[in-house]
Amino acid sequence: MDPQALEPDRDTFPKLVRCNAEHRGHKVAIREKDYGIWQSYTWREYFAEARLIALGLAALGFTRGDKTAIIGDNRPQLYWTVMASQALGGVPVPIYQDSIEKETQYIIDHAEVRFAVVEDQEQVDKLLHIKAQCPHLEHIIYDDPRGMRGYSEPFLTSLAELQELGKKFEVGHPTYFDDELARGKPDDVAIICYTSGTTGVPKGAMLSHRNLIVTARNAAEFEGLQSDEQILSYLPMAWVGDHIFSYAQSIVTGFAINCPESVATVLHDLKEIGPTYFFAPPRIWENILTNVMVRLEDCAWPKRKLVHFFLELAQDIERARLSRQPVPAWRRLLYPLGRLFVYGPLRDNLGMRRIRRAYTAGEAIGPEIFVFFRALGVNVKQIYGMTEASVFITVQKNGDVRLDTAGTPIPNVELRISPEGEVLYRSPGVFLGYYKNPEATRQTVEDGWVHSGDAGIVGHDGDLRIIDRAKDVGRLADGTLFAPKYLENKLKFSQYIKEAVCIGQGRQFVTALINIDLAAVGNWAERRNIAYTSYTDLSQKSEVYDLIHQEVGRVNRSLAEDEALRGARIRKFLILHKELDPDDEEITRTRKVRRGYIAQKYAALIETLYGDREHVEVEAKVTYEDGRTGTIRADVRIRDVAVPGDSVSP
Amino acid sequence: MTLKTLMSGALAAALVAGPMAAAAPAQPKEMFIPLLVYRTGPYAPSGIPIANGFVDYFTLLNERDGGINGVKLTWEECETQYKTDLGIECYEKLKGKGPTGAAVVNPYSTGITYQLIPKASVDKVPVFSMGYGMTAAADGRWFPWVFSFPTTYWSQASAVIRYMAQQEGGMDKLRGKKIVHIFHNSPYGKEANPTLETLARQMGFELTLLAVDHPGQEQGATWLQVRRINPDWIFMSGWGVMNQVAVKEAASKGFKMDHFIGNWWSANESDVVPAGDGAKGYKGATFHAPGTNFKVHADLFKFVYDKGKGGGNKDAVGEALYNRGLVNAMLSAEAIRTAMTKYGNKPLTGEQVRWGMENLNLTEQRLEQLGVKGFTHPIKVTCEDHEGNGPVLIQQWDGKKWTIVSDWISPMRDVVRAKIETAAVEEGKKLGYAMRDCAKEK
Amino acid sequence: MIYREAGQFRTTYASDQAIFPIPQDRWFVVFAAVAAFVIPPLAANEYWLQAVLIPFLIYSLAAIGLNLLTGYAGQLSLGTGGFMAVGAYAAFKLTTALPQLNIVVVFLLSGLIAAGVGLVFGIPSLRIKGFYLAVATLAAQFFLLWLFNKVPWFVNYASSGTITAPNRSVLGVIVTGPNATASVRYVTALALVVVGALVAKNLVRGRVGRSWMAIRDRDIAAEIIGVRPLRTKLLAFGISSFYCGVAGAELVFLYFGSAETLAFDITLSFLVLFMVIIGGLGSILGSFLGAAFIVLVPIFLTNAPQAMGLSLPVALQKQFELMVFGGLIIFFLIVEPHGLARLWQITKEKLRLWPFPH
Amino acid sequence: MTELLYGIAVAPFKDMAGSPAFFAEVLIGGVFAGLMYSLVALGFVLIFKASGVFNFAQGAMVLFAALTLVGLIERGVPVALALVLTTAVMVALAWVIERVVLRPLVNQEHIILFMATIGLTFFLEGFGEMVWGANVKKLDIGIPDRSFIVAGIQINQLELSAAVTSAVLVAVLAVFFQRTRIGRALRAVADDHEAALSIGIPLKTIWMIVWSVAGIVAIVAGIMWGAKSGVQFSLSLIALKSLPVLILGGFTSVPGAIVGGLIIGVGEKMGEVYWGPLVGGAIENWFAYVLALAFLLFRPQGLFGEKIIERV
Amino acid sequence: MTGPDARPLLEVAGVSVRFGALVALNQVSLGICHGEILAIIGPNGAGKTTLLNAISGFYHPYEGRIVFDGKDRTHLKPPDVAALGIARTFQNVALFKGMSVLDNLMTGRLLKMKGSFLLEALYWGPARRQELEHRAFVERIIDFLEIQAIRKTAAGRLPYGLQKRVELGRALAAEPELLLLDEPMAGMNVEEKEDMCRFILDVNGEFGTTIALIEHDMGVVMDISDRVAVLDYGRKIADGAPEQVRKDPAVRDAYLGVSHD
Repeated sequence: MDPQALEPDRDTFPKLVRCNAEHRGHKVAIREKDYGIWQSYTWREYFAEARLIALGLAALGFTRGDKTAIIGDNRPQLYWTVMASQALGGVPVPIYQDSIEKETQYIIDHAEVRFAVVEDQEQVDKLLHIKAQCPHLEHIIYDDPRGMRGYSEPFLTSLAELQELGKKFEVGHPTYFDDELARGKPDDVAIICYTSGTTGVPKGAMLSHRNLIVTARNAAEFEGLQSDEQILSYLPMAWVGDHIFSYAQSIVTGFAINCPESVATVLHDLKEIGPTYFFAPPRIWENILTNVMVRLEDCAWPKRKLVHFFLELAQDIERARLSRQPVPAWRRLLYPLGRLFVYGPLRDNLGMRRIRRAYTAGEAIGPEIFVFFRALGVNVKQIYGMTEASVFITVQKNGDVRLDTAGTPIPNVELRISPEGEVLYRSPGVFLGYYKNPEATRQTVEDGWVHSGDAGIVGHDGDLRIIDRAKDVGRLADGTLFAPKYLENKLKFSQYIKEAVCIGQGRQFVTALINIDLAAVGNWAERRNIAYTSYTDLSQKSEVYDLIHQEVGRVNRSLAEDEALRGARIRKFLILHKELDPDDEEITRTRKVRRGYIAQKYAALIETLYGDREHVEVEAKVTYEDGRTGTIRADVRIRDVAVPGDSVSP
Repeated sequence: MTLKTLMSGALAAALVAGPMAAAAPAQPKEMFIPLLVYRTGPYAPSGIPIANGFVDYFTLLNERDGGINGVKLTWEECETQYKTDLGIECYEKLKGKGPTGAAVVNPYSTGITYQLIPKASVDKVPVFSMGYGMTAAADGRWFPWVFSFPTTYWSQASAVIRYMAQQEGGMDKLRGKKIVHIFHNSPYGKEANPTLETLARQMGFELTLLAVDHPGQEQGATWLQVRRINPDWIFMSGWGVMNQVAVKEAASKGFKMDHFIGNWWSANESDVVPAGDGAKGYKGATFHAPGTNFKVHADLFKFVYDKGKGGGNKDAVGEALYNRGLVNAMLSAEAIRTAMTKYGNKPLTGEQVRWGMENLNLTEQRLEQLGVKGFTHPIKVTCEDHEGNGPVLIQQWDGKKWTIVSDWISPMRDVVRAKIETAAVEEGKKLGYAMRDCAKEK
Repeated sequence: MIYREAGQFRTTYASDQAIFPIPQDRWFVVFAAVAAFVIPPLAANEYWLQAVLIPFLIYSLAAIGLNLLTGYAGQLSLGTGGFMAVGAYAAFKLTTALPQLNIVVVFLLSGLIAAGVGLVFGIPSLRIKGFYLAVATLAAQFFLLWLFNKVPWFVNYASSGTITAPNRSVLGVIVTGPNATASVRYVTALALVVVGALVAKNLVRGRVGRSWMAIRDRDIAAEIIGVRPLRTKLLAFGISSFYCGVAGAELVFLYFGSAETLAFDITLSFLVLFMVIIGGLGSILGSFLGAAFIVLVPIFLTNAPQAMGLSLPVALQKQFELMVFGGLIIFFLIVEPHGLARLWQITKEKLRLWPFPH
Repeated sequence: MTELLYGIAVAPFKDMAGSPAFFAEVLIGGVFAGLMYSLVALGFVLIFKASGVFNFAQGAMVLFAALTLVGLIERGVPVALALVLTTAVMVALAWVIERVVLRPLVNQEHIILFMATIGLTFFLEGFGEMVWGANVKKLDIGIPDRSFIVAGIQINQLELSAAVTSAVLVAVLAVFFQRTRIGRALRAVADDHEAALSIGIPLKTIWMIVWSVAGIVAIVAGIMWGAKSGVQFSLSLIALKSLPVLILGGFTSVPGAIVGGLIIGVGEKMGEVYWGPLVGGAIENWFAYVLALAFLLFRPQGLFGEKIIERV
Repeated sequence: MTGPDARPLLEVAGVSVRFGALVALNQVSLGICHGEILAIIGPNGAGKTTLLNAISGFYHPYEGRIVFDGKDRTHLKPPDVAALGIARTFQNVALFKGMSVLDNLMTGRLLKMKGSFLLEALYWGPARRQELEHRAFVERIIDFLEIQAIRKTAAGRLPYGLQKRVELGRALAAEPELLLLDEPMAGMNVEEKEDMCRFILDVNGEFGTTIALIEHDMGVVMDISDRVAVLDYGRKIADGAPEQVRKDPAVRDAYLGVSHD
């Protein structure tokens, strides 16, 4: 059977939802924690609600091919809107809810969005601001009427009103919806996901129903997903990952998704839902780990010792397993005890007790973080995916997980490494192209093979190993291999280090700009009675420098163990006086470091690192949450790190 | 509710195992007697001598005679603080101890007696409430398991009235006299009231009842009333601190102390000592002699105290309530001995001891053998009469000790027994008992 | 540690507002309740039933009653003994006057009568607060006992002045009186206390309980949201007295068998108050824990030396017991002033959060 | 009905008028009894005033003080020395209570502290009995206990001396509170703990002093009551008798304790003597409470208590 | 935006309140119109809180009348005032500290609940349904005030700003027609104040609730109120639109010049 073949009545998402409504109509499709409880909607309700939204849109004049911007936190109404647009042959364009006006305006304008469905007043205000610059935008529909009473713009409609319009519209056009639904084709564009891109302007990757359905199905089969899975939909809807997990796979497999109450309650909601299928980028895994460690710090001494003993035991076992080494019998014997007293309760408290499979992707995860969660018994696996591939490229197989690979290709995905070392792939999930950007499409796709932009190798057992962004792997002046991300990840495993940027390309030695973790270091400082007023203040305390110095030393020691990396040990570092912030464009919304921008912005600092001075006065522009900008001043210190056994001195 | 189950389970394991283990190595030639005592709390001054008298007599039997007919006595004290709930706990804890279970239980509190009366017949343990408890139970036809010999409150009240009359010069001389009954405002204190009221009607004296609420530390108003009435005689059914205060108030108000008679729970050393010299002349009813001038006391010193096995202070031997405990123990022992004449010289069950109590016949001769001639009066218990209707003595405090100042005074049986039989029907029916036919018992 | 809560999400308010929202708790309680009905009657000896479990259950009921008044409605009362006496004497009068009446109905009616009396003595609470009110409730305590002691009608003119539980059966099983077995009395007391606890829990988690707590926490604010102080306080007095009344009736009918007024004196009022405070003000569970503490600890202390093979003179043992008991009260108050229930709650919370400390 | 009304409203007064000497005796008896109650109530007031603790253990402290005193005298210690030693014991006790009970429970709710003092009661009762025995003891420190008659009115010497002692004690306490530095500090503490702390008065010291003074008051009360009834466990129960006095006088007022005592004493004696027979007597106990309750309904904070001001 | 309409919802006519010799309110007359936000300002001790207390029935004026919705209610007690549809918050937060936020809000629903004692004891049928219905209502307030995360926290353990917000929630739970707020923003930081202002405006705008509030922060008063009344020494010295009052010389003398910071 052709893997890309789709049954005609299930070849688009709206059709699949209709199918679900018919076959498992009473089963819960989507939940949202709202008003204190998990409000549940069945597939039948899902379909009916989406249908009304679609009819409402139609009443406002929605036509095939129209784009619908969707902006807001994950909530059922917005998922329904995705389906509603698709049902009418339109294309949903989800946009990050925390994007600044400029970014939002760019996408709305670029995608020629006519309809915007947004969560609340905040988003409405944002759109009203930029509406003048978006000539295509005609209707703004909001879900939450709170605070909207004073708005009289004619193009504003609440979602409830929209559904009312839909009901009226249906009277005149009873078969409209079904007709439009039937007209949907698998190769229609199902969604345009704008990739933030580490450089340049966002590009809109067009994915067809077929791309998504086939990929979702293949991955589900590969993983053995059931229709009783529970998943927490907490990652931004604009991100392709959420779209594939919370929308595509949910619809294809028929499992329920759960929308948290608010951003502040995600961890709590995670515990309540206890998902069986979970996805988190490394940053979140890391946050959770930091959180765990900080909370454990407050334990009474005996308990802390006990917990740490068992945690280390499990990590030792897991490390041995991952590197295929034997585990001593006594450790195996102690493990069940640890499961009873530490791992089980810990997993339960984190809401990970029921997880059958969890993914980490987006960028490389710190090995310690990865080991930690696996040691607890959370089946976290690395996947390698891209928007352009409908996410899934490779996944680690259950029972065959290694630390440093991204797993093997899922069915129907082919991999190739270019002579330059770049990873190329080909699969049914490969996108249709970038919207209104044939140039970029051409650069990316060659004969069906997609350039990933990542440097990697394929092992003898078919495992893919990603080293770094192809363009970021570099060498020091003396030719020593320098993989900044690798170093950064090592640094970031420290609970006290939130972000790190390593510099060394073409230089004599490696240096690092470090962001401390305000929560962890703040806690640490409080326990030592170190008073501080702000991040800037705390970051420049000499005690904090000592603390980070130790952490850097630890990383250096582990680097020294590897002959190829010995030369790339960190010889100087400084702690940045401000946190890297997506609002300042220093990192992306998905929190990837914008290396080039940073090199430029902090050029002065970097030069000091390679100079003789011990501190430097800096001034930095920052953007506050409300969009205002300000300036902070600080005296940033430079710290040398002794690197034993090496003659080169900075 | 949940934790409680857990806790009680854990405690059960800890506690039940304890007493059980302790009971296991008991020898077959032993009889067990539970002792409900109150050596602490507000009534301890009365409870301590009673308990000591009890224990000392049993020790004496074991030490001197090797027990009763070769059967050693064992006992265990359990502190009740004179509280009913603790009394029940003690009873339940001890009723099954020893190889044959509890032989006889002495509740030593009217309240506890009332709790135990319904239980005793079910558990087959005789209740021996010597001179207290439920007077109605003196009718053995209704209450086969309860014994109150040698006498009861009602008999006592009638005897005291008879004594007053004697002092006035004859039974008809009380007419027109004023008698005040000061009583502890509780069922115990009120026991004597109906009898006194009946007698007042019959003999024509003027009776005033003055209740004192528990505990009775402040009796100013009561004694103001006494002063106003200016009675010829005062009879008191007091308890605990009430006695000391009353004696003191009477003395300080200048009442004639020799016209102030306490019942047998209001006439111990501890009741008069705090009043000092003022208490001189105060009188009290009793059914046994005070002091240590009897052979049994000599034996106690010889076999018990000189061996260092005494229950209390040697000086306290012979106090009124100490002797009360002694008599109580002696009567219990004699009942057991009587039962052995029927059931043999072996450890007896409560049921068998009950027979012994019902057939107890303590003659003058037997008293002499026991070394208590003149110490107490001969007693004969029958199936109908669990009281024995014993006579009463009056003792007087001379500032240092009690001395007997009267002959044995018989109660007015005609008045008392009729009242008892009426009350027995009432109380018996309340418990769902039926009257047994004593003619068939022999 | 033993809790596994991930994945317990609630989709209705009904499940969120359940008495025991956590399934583990629910099952544990159901299991414990069933065990309480089955195991002791089969396994415990008469000493345990009669001297430990039955008083524990009865005191628990009384403690729930007082806790409703003092812990939830914030009205300190030392009249518990008096209200219990009302229940006891009412039950005695009712069942002797109407022997055919089901004894459980008699208990409930006695509770109602006690509730009526409680209402009357609750009236001063409108003006008097705190310790002043507590001492004022003592007036009820002393007056009621005096009345029962004084008026022979209450004891059916019995010469003994005591009230006695007659034999009464329910469905052919003798429940009260000398012929009722300890097991049956235990089960009766248990059934009443289980129902009582459930009803109390329902009351305190609903409209009534909230208006009580409102009055307790901030009476002025309570008034301005529509709580009528007198009505609310009187309701608390009434319901509390109902519980105490039933407990008082049980005390005589299921525990003592017969009683005089002394059984209900001020020490009983204090005893129940101890239970409530030690157990935890404002907690139904606390009422049970407090009753267990007050009933079990002395028994434990009495029996512990023996169990360890020590033979102390009883007086010394009792004095020692008093000291230890007093010391324990202070100790527990210092460790957790909000009572055993809070201690239990903290422990439970710790278990839920384990290995995290908070 | 008319008979009852007559019994309540007319007969007693006729009775009083008919025998004025006896009426005076009743009054004097009431005054003396009331002062005896006040003696115990004083201890409560002192502690409540300074630390807000309703010290249920005051009764147990009276018992403990009396037991200690008698125990020492019985063991041959001269009376004066015994008094000094007992005072030392009570001060030591105050120190221990402050360390072990009050300090860990500082800032807790009133009812919790109240409960702690109940625990203290148990402890002291057990401890006192364990050390000194449960037997009743005669307390004789030379106070005469005879009656004399003045103008047909019988007066008891012991009661008279108790009354005088109470009066002296109150005077001493009043001077102590008004004139001494510590006394002023005590009042500051009573008004506002934090204010007191902020002007440099160590709260802990204050509490210790207050409990010591309460302990000394307990010795006096123990002597008086012990002389009346012998020294024994029941002394601990007199706390209950002083409660109506407290509510009447207000928990925070020293003069209140005295006036309250007088009202209760006279009230209950008159009630018992003139109205008691109507209902069969023994009404003293509840009558005192009902009397206090009736007062409270008009002054919920007690006769001399500080008005409770509630801010909205 | 619906403007306030001119009918007075509450009319205070010549009301005086005395404590002994102290005259706390001296013949104050004031109308509060349907749907408006009225700010009451004045220096400390001017009688602002006393006025609210008189309106909500804690104090009874010795002269003058208070008319609510056309009916004289001068001598009603606080619960009766509440039953009329007047809710309030207090200067020093008066939450039920031992209860959770949820229970505090549920308590606010008390007047809307029907008493059926026996059913409540059994938590059965209508009683249970009623509980759940009111819970659903209260959840909407929780959502409105954005206090979801502290729903089950004991009120006493919350920071001050949140307590104020919960207290507002409790008042809202009664669905009042007239809401009296006694210094709703006292002791708050700028951000909390902004939130509170938003909530007050939203309450007024979305539910049409008439609001009278006492506030010291003149910025806030000018921003959110439709009308301002000024009290000084128990007398009303000015009453009118914010701008107008700001310019009033008497007000300047009495208040703005003296204690405004």
